[in-house]
Amino acid sequence: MTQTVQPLESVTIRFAGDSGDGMQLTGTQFTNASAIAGNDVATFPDYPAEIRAPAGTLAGVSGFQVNFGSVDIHTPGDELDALVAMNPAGLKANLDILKPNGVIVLNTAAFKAANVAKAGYTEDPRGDGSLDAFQVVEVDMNKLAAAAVSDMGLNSSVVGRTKNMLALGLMCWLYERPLEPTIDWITRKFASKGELAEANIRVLKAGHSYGETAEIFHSRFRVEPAKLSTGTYRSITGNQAVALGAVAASARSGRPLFLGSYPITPASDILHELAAHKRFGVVTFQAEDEIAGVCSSIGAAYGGSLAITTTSGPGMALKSEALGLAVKAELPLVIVNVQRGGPSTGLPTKTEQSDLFQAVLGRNGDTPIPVIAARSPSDCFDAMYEACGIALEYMMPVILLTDGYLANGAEPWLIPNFGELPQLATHVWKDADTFHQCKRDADTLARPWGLPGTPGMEHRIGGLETDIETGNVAYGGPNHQEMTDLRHERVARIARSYAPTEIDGPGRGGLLIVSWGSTYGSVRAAIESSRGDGIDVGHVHLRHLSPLPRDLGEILSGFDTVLVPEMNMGQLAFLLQATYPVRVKRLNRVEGRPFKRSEILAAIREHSGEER
Amino acid sequence: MTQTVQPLESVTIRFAGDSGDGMQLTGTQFTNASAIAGNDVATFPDYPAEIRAPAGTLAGVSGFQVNFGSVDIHTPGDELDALVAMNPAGLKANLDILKPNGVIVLNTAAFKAANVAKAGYTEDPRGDGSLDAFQVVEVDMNKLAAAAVSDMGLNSSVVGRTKNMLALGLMCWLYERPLEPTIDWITRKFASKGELAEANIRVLKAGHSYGETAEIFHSRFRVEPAKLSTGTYRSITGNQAVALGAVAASARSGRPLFLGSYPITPASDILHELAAHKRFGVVTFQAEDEIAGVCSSIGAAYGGSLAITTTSGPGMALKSEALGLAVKAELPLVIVNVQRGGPSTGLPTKTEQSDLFQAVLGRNGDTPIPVIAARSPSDCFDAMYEACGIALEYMMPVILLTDGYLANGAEPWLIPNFGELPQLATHVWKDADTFHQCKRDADTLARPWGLPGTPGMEHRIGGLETDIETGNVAYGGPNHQEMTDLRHERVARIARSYAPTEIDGPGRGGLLIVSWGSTYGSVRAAIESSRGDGIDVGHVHLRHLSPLPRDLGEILSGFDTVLVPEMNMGQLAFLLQATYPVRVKRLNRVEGRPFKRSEILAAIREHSGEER
Amino acid sequence: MSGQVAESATLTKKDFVSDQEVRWCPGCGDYSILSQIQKVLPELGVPKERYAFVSGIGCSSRFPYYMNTYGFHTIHGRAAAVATGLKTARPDLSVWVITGDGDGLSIGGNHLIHAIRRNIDLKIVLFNNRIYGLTKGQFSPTSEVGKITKSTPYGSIEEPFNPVFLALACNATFVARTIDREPKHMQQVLRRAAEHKGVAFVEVLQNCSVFNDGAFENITDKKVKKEQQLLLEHGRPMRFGPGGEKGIRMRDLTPEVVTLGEGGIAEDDLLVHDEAAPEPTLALLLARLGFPVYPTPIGVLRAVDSMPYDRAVHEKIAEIQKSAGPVGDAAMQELLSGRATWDVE
Amino acid sequence: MSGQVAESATLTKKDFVSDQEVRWCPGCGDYSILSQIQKVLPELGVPKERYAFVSGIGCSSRFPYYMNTYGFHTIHGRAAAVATGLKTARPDLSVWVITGDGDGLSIGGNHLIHAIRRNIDLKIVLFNNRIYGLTKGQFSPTSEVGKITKSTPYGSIEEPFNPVFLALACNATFVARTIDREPKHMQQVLRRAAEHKGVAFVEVLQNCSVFNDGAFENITDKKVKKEQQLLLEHGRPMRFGPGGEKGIRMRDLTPEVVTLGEGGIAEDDLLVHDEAAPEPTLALLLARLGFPVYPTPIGVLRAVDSMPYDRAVHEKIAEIQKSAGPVGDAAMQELLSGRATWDVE
Ligand SMILES: Cc1ncc(C[n+]2csc(CCOP(=O)(O)OP(=O)(O)O)c2C)c(N)n1
Ligand SMILES: Cc1ncc(C[n+]2csc(CCOP(=O)(O)OP(=O)(O)O)c2C)c(N)n1
Ligand code: SF4
Ligand code: SF4
Ligand SMILES: [Mg+2]
Ligand SMILES: [Mg+2]
Repeated sequence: MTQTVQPLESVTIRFAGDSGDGMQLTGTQFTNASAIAGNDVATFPDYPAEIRAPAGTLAGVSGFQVNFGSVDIHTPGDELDALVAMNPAGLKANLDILKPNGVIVLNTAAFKAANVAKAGYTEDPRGDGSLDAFQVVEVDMNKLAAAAVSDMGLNSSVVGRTKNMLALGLMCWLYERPLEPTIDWITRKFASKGELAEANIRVLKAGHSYGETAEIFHSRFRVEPAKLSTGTYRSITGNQAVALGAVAASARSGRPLFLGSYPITPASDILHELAAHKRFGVVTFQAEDEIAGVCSSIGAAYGGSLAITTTSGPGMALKSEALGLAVKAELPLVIVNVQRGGPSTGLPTKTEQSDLFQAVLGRNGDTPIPVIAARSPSDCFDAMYEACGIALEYMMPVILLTDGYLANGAEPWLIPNFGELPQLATHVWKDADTFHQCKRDADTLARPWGLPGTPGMEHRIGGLETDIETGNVAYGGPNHQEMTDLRHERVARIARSYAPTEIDGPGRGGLLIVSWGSTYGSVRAAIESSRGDGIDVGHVHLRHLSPLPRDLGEILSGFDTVLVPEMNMGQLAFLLQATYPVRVKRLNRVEGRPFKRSEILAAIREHSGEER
Repeated sequence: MTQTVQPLESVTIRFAGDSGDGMQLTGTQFTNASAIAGNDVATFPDYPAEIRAPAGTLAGVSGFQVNFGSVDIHTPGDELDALVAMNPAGLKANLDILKPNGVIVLNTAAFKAANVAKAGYTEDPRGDGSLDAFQVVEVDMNKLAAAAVSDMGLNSSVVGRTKNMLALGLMCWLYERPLEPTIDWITRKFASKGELAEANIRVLKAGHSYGETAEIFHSRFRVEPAKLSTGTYRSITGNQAVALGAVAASARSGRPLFLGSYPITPASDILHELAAHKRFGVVTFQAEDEIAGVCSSIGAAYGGSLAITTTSGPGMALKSEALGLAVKAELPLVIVNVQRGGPSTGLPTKTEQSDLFQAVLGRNGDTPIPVIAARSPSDCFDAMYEACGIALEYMMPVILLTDGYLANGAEPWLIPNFGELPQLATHVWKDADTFHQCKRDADTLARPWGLPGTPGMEHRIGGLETDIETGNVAYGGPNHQEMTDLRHERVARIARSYAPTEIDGPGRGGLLIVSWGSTYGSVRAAIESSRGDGIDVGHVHLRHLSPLPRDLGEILSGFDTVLVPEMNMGQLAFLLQATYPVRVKRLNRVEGRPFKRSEILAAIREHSGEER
Repeated sequence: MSGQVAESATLTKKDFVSDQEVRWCPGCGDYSILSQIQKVLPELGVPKERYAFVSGIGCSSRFPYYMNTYGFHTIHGRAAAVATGLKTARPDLSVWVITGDGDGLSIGGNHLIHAIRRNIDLKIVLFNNRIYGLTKGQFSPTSEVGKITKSTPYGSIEEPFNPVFLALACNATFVARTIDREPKHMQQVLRRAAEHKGVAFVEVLQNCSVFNDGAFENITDKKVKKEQQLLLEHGRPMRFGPGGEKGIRMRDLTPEVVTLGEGGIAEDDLLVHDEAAPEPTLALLLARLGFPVYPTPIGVLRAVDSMPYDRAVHEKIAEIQKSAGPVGDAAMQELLSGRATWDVE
Repeated sequence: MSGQVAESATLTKKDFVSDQEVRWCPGCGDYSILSQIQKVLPELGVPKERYAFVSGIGCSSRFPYYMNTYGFHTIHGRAAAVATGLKTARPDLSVWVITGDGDGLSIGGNHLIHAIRRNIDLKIVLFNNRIYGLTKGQFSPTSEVGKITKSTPYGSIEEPFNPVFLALACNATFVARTIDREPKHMQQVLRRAAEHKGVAFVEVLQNCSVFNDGAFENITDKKVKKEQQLLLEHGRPMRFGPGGEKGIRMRDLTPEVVTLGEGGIAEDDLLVHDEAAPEPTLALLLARLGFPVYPTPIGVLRAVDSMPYDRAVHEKIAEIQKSAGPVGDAAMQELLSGRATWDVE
């Protein structure tokens, strides 16, 4: 039979099921297939804080959303074109974001009365009219999977665990995605378990064939490749990109990489990734806690490593005392905070941007630390590389902020040419005759990095205030003033090296949106929409949160209204007002997910009428 | 013989000697005698971070400065009228702040060549002309002390340790201070060592007699009692006042006091003081670290105590994660941060105000906590009492900021009538039938305090986000937004209860000084001086740093220039600019000591010409 | 636990089950521990409202939500510190600490050893699954050398802690070990822990079915358990094996596995368990026995009397209050006034 | 310490004295420790620049300033953690941790036990004066019950830690104790610690002349020391007393003080020290001996071989690098590219 093929610019789909249903993996494979098919993609993994919350309940729903298109994709999408619901809870949890007339693919095998009840339905939603506005496609995935492997003699729980491949195969058919990347991946993953590999591949193909043969869809959809810059791409998550950025910076600076870290969601994957890179001389140390994580890194930095530590909000709080030591002792160090919902343990698996205050101001004493933020999963590579560079060039700790959305989200990455990455200079001092710990670089005011083991350069450093000339412990008032001023000046000078701030859109005028971190995508998407509607607004996206760019004040003053959308209660807005004579409008949303394009669009509409 | 008596309005003297010379104790006794003589006083203990830095060196100098007067005394004084130098280092370290023609009383026994050299003098300063501008009084204190106890058969090191009493006796004579308070104190302190008591008293009296009989001074000085409000006074330090404020709040709220703390300079004395008050049911727990300090307090608060924790900057940093828990769990708790010089270990015995950022903004997540600050040693009582009241009334952690200067400094305190202290209400819930953990007080939005042990009110609290209606763990986005908004609103409401902000001086006009914390005294002193010079400026001193007073914005907008003097790099200035459409002038000094009146005066002169 | 015994005779397991859905993975050992604690508590004669469960963060630390008692799910590693404050302020409560091998021995190690050292009357139950469960499978301080986990793709190189051994070095007054799969034994041990006056440290070998399945199989599996578990009973010789035919004997300072009857070895030759020995020597020896050379001791390793910290605190206060007289407004006024005052008229 | 032996034959104590004035109180035991370390280091055959001293905060922790070596005075309690990073990154250095009973056992307890557990090749010298010196006299985790201090005006009620006992429970591969007043003994112990491959934990009984004067008088005073100190020597029977007339014998699991000659007791009956015993049983027993019933053991309690953590880390890396081939731009490019790439043309 032949079906029609409908061309689309972009599509958003979500896989949803139990925590044990393998939705993250299914979503990731679909993403990779889409990327390899040449689409631009953005993803939003969304899973509960429990490992396996009770099967069938709303609390246990794990979702993975992916937006792919032939156009630039900036967000994982506001609303779904299609929802794959592996069980009633997966359906119920996501129905509100499904577009009218959207596709629902549901696994009928999971719609037993007990499951329906567990999801909090009083009646089977398939019969109560609540799905009338959608195109519902019912598939007994368990049965189809079982049939595909019936001759293999597998036990039924193993077979049950392949049903996500059925869903994946079916969706790949519907959107014309290639199966090969997934087949390759299955083959690698189950290399030592040939039977499992075969079962999964068979079920995947069965899903695809089912789409092809059963007349369940009126048409297939085609999303043409996006017009990305030419080159070689891979799909990358923010956490992977941070890890690679660090290894690259180590290689380009000649300093061995040391990571001292304590596991915490959503940052742990950076540790996992780096632990695998021993080949590159990477030392990973899983510390007893976050304090030991940062302190071991401080020790390694003292010993000459490119030292980093990775964590999330609560862990960052624990590191604050030690960061003061790194500032005082003037040691290079990168602290990565993959932000999540707070306060306290908060929403450990949900995204938020609420650690900006902590990063910029959260320490005892006058203790400035530069803070930079990544804006997309692949940008985490550049941001990490830059953070390492600043740390080494200025001999100080640098904080890199990412967040749960960037960390787990994936997008296509134009793989950089390693040989073209800028060389990173260090202040390692070799010549004992000319060494003095207080002899500063005239430009950066960095002290020399005199590494233990170098003959003739023995010296002491520490957390007590020291004399600006001799480096000896000194309690004098005027010296403390000078040292405090120096610490501020050292950080302030970093801003001299920034490229001029880019303004997307008009350079002055009515409305300017200032964003930072992962809201980048949502803001870009909204601005593109609003331009389509004829409303042109300016957009500045800040990589550097501290020190702020020197030209930012002037830019801000060129607009009537400045709007700052943040996934927090207004932290950048507060910093901007404190720094510049500007009052800003805030758009704050803390719902554990990225902004929707529509939310920002609405704010643009509201505020672009505000010219005075 | 008779000497003239010269009346003076106020006098500043400093005792200076080795860390082992008992200067802190001598200064304290002189202060008490002055207070009892009816003067207003302000003190500035100033000692090194080492217990006993090498004898005779500048690093080892311990100083105690006291300003006493018949007029209101706001600061320990910019310059010295008299300096007691127990050794050459004590002389050298303080000569630059002695007024021209000021009095130097020095212990000749300590001016051996070796001591002179240790102090870094190349020549004995008594012979090199460097003291010509002063009135130098040379006294062999060791010899006089030995003579006074010659018949007691004491060993010479014991005798040597009484020489500070000689200096004290002499100064008491010079300024007509009573000896009785000191004699009482000696008697109490050496109650079980009668011989030591007698020796010290004899030497004290010998010092006094020496003044009387030897013709070493041209005149004595008289400082009449200050015109303080009538009532009963005592001398009190900031740390003592914090401790008493907590005990009083406990008694007035009916909640037992619990202190979980880890020793740290300059906060440890609060722990010491409270450990002695078991009679009042106070439980003090010296924890293994600051984290356990705050966490044990959180546990005690959960159990129904008025729980507090005390620390200084680095310890505060360590507590930041746990403070998030207290915010999320909505438990009453007071955190006292006795600020000291930073960053890192910094200047542990020196004062600073650089933990304001940390207090207001230094946590992961959107985690607002009210912050209040004390302005003088005795005001620490009121501030602590108020902090406890807010914690109990609003069911939340409250941060109280004091600093090293307030903590160790002393002043006369009009002892409050305990019975007149306001009663402190709590949200302890007794009735199980009407209990629900999410049932909030309509006014404060405080949740009920359901104490373990109460039948029928069993419930669970924690650090994960919870449902606004049920209190159960909840990861939903809209609920998180509501809870985040609620946490902000709860803190914001506190400002409704503030008394209208007081403006000293004109309510609008040219220059307004906004100060906070211990700079109060210096600013008051400077403003009084400037008024004497005919320059009238407004002054607002902030007790509440977060939330800021609701009427502050309007006040700020009424002045052409706002000047914020701080012992940090401009932290309040930053918060004000972030909050109000105002640009402020900064006066920042981080020299480990309170502002001098003259420094603020100079800034007033500079900025009061700035009207536009 | 302290506190008077109230009329709680009618309490049953059901009274201790909260209305919250339990959110552990299918097959997780935590279910059994929850169930045993819910069974034991009603038998202790303590009114339900006197129980407070304090936990840190981890799968195990979700425990308090499932108990219909007072409960506090705190932050990672700090349960012992929070509980210390609670129990010190409120000695009338029965305070239980629920923690994991990561929560209690990694980030929370310091609070744990100090709480034990101080002999605070806490009932500390450490769920040892030798893995970080909640963060999805990194090695923990009890993971064995060579362990391959997400953070040790090439195998861990760290010597693990032995929790009961460490607790003994902190002068723990009560130390025991039990197993998720042995409900009866666990109940006995928990009951003993609850009745002990002072800190009680209980290690529960717990299976994480998702990230470390079978970690204790070699001692808990039905087929081997008789060979591999040494059930400690106070005053009884140490025998084990399917028919009790094996035993532990000392050779100088080294314990030795022997077979009764072989080479003339009789029960009298065996080491006799003495949980109440004033010195922890025997308990320390036992703590170090384990797979593969020795059977793993299960039960109470040590139980000795000593004044609990929280009681000492309040006895001291009571004593001082008794001698100083009642605290009223006058005493408060005296406190505010201090020693030296003066009047301004 | 590891690292090659360079031409350091000419080093003397003077080379290790920094230009900084020593700022401890007169009579402080820290002076002696400084002096002994300065004496021992030149003898070890390690080039001066390879030494790094890492400390926390406390009087004791000022130590690095007085050493003319690389030094890092860090923050309170974190020396072991900082040193762990340093040594793991730089196994070629000889890294010494200087800490106090407050710094190392109170706030820093967790890092200490984890560093010991991991067998990181650090030389940890804990200055135990049983008090917080720098903060002017609060009780510490090693202060005795009943101790009156600024924070315990009514006497402490906390059972103290026994540092060597605790270290042994972390499977320390080298544990020793020495005394500030016994320079020769201290030198021997420090030399042994330095030569040990793996973590070396040394407790030094140190007098704080200002806040806890005489804390160890009952075992260190000249008049009693022969009675009160049990000098441990590997392979030698445990004898003590002015003429060596007393000894330690085991009675089942309990050590007993005996007098040689009395009741027919001969040297053969005495316990023989074996610092290298694979199991720490004897060391644990010794760790618990002390005043007033027993003499206090001084010397090396335990010294066994085990792979240091830092070496294992780098051997693993070297092995992987060897099999994976050289790391150049191509390998880096491969890393960046990952497994699945596609081209856009
Ligand atoms: C300060 C902080 N650091 C890290 C984490 C992340 N975290 C949560 S639970 C956990 C370890 C859990 O292991 P364990 O205590 O053994 O509990 P289990 O899940 O195995 O029961 C970690 C590292 C956190 N929540 N907070
Ligand atoms: C985070 C932090 N908490 C507390 C302190 C205060 N502090 C400094 S040293 C010290 C204890 C010192 O005791 P110990 O380690 O025994 O050293 P000693 O002075 O006795 O040699 C304390 C509590 C600090 N500097 N930093
Ligand atoms: S991850 Fe492991 S420990 Fe956690 S709930 Fe699942 S089975 Fe239990
Ligand atoms: S206070 Fe004690 S430990 Fe510190 S330097 Fe003085 S004597 Fe030594
Ligand atoms: Mg675990
Ligand atoms: Mg000490």
